[in-house]
Amino acid sequence: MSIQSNGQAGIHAGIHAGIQTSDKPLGRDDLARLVARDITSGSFVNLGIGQPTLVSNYLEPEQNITLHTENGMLGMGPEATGGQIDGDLINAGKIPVTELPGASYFHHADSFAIMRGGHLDICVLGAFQVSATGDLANWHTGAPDAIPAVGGAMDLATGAKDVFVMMTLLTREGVSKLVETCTYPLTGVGCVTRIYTDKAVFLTGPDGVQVRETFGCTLEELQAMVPVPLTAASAAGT
Amino acid sequence: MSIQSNGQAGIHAGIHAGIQTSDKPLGRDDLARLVARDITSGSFVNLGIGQPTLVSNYLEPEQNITLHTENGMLGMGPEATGGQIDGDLINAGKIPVTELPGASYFHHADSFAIMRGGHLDICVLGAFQVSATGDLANWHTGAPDAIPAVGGAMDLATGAKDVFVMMTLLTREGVSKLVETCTYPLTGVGCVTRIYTDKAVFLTGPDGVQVRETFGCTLEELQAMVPVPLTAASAAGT
Amino acid sequence: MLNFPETVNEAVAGIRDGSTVMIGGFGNAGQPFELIDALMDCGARDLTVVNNNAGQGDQGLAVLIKEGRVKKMICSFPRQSDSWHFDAKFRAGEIELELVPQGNLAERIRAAGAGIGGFFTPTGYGTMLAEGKETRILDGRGQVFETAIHADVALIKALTADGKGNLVYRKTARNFGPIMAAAAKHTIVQVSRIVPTGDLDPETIVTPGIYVNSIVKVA
Amino acid sequence: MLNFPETVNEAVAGIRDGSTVMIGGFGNAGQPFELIDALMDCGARDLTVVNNNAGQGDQGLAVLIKEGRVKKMICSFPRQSDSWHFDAKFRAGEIELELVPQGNLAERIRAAGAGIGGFFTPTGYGTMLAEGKETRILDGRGQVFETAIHADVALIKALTADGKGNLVYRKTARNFGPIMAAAAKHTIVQVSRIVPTGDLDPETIVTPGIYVNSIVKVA
Repeated sequence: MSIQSNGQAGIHAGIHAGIQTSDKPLGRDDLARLVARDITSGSFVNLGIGQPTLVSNYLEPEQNITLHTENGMLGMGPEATGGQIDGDLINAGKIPVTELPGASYFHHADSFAIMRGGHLDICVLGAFQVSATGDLANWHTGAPDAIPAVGGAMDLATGAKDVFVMMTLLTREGVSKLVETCTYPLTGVGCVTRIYTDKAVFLTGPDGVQVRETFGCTLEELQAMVPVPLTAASAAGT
Repeated sequence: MSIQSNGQAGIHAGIHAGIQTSDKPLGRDDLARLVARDITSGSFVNLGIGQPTLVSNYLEPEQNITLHTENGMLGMGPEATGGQIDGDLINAGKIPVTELPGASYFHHADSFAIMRGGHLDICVLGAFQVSATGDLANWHTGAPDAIPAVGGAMDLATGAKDVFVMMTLLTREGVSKLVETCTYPLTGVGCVTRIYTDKAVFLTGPDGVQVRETFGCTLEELQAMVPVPLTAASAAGT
Repeated sequence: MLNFPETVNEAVAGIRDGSTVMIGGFGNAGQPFELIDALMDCGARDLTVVNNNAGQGDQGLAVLIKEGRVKKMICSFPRQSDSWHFDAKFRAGEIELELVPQGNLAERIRAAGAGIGGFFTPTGYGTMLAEGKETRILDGRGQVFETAIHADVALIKALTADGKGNLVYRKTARNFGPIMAAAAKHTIVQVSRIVPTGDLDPETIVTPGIYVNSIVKVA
Repeated sequence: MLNFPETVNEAVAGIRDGSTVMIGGFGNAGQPFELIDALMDCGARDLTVVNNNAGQGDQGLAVLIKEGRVKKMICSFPRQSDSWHFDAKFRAGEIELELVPQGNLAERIRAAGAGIGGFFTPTGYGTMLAEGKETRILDGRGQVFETAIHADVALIKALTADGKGNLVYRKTARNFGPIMAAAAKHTIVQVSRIVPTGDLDPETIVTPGIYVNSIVKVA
């Protein structure tokens, strides 16, 4: 399979003429827009706290996506503003949100049954590290003096049909967060199916790590940053 | 403890001057009235199919008893008649019933969680046999050609705080249904706390089988019918 | 994806031979008679059926059993005064029976929907229905290990659905509907009414649309 | 028996030293602040507290922790930007922490109310939170054994109660309330409104009165 940039400016053109679909790394919002566009219409989705929450800004009404929040709601709308703010209506990040038509409320065991029972099509999570086999580490730095807090991360990682990770590919120190084996404590084993980063979109699965597209680098340049073997994904694999 | 009849006619006088509180065996309705009166006010109660259902006819409104039916309701009212009949509102015996103010509906897992989680104060069940240690057999004759059917009997027997049995003391053949060890397949182990029969009320527990009162027989006459050692209960034991 | 077939026959058309089918209802309340009739018409066989009972009289599930479509029943109360079709098949050795205490049946169905592989419960401990099953003492009581019951398809009845597939039920007809909807890969619901999305109060929805695949209105 | 104390202090008066207390709420939604303050006033200590978090800021549960009333927290997310009182006690070794994935926390609470001694779940499998726990393969997946969490007392907040103790909640303030009400021996509820029995629609009641012991109206 030939790997080459098509030299096209801007983000993803929707046609996999070449694997490099942007001539520069994606910003957080461009990445959120890309994730949003990749979500199949009609899906039930949970967006993790932090960067994944940005995805909701780019979901189109025509996609008919239903958002779940772990604290007991399906049909969550955008963040509440002004007079919409209601202390009894918050998301997992404890931020006031709104309710869309067709919403429903339920208690915590029922809410987690949705997550744990495999009913969510997609969850989007942040990560400290993802391994080549899809292991996820996103809840604990492992530092001996750190106070651990796990929340619903393990339930989402284990329960959703597809787990998408959104993260910068490299730490501030320039170390790849896509690793052979996670050194941070795991959140879930073999659960991640896609990794959206500023530099590339990776697919994880039985065929190893495949690169769907790159942003501002070639596959060869990407391979130089990442300590796991990469192959280019076929268009069908997206 | 002296065991004697007080020779009083009619049913239970409310004072345990003597253990024989009726000069004849109790009919089904008198027995149901007795069970009803023994249910502590404010209790949540499940009445089994058949004879136990009669108890509902004798509960007084002042007792503030809430009836549960396994098919998803608390606050069940009397059997429906005429225009009240609604095919969507039935009891465990599939008989149309009514709804009292303060009723609630829930699905089957939530309904059985009420039973299995130990939240019912009392259930009243029929029985083929009860053992001296409170084992209950009421679901299966054990006949090799019988088609078994268990329904909610095991959940009630195992889950309710108190399990009251209502039955005739003797089979049609004159054999005691209160036995040393059940020969029929068990519904639950050590679960029965009281046995209401036409001839006596028995309390089962760590002190063996105690007789609270007899109907139309002395304790000695009762003992002659029953193959387990009986003692008279103190009034405090009722 | 949620769809709204025009007919019950269209709704059940995808049910294949060998499927495990959960059917809601307790007595007649909540029984999806029209969907069961459509299942009969569609011809699927070698079915494993999960229901509280094993058919009554000469309608619904009883007909499926009579016609030899059901190879196994998982239920709590097969024997009834009018369960003659099941009784005959059972005595003839032509149908398999897994008899489950009703609360274990409900909890095992709920477990499948909630991502619980198995659980320990006191119900059945020390009885012949626990024979051969793992037991242990928990919270000071003998408990029996029971596993989740998954299904390919659930056929249930609700009162009202909205455009998102949210459901509300009516009185004791709710019974197994909500837990079967969650336990099956594909849930087909017959309803009396379909209302515009937003017409159901979000506080009162019993089955969120995430558990529902097909909704068909039955007159 | 259900009662309706006049004040939150009267409602919590029976809570003893060493009790396990479940406290509802996720963030501020559904937190029974007035009941927590009353628990502070009543002086009970050596408490094991079950809550999603471990106190925030300088109010509610955080004050209980600061004052040394809590010997152990069972929670999923203790560390927050404003969890300074818990953080200080934890670093000083003055409070015990049982960290539980949030779904396991909810399911373990639900198990206690539903008469389930323990269950297997995939959540946490292969992670440090499953270390030392029994595991087995069920439904083709590695699963971890988790046990029920029972409590002596639950303190929760609902929107409306009726005279039978039936409860409805409001939006995402429902969260842990219903499952904690069922898991505790004694459930104390603060509500905004008490309405006559019969005023709540039986189809919409979330917590039936069987799970409720004390209801106190909070302005």
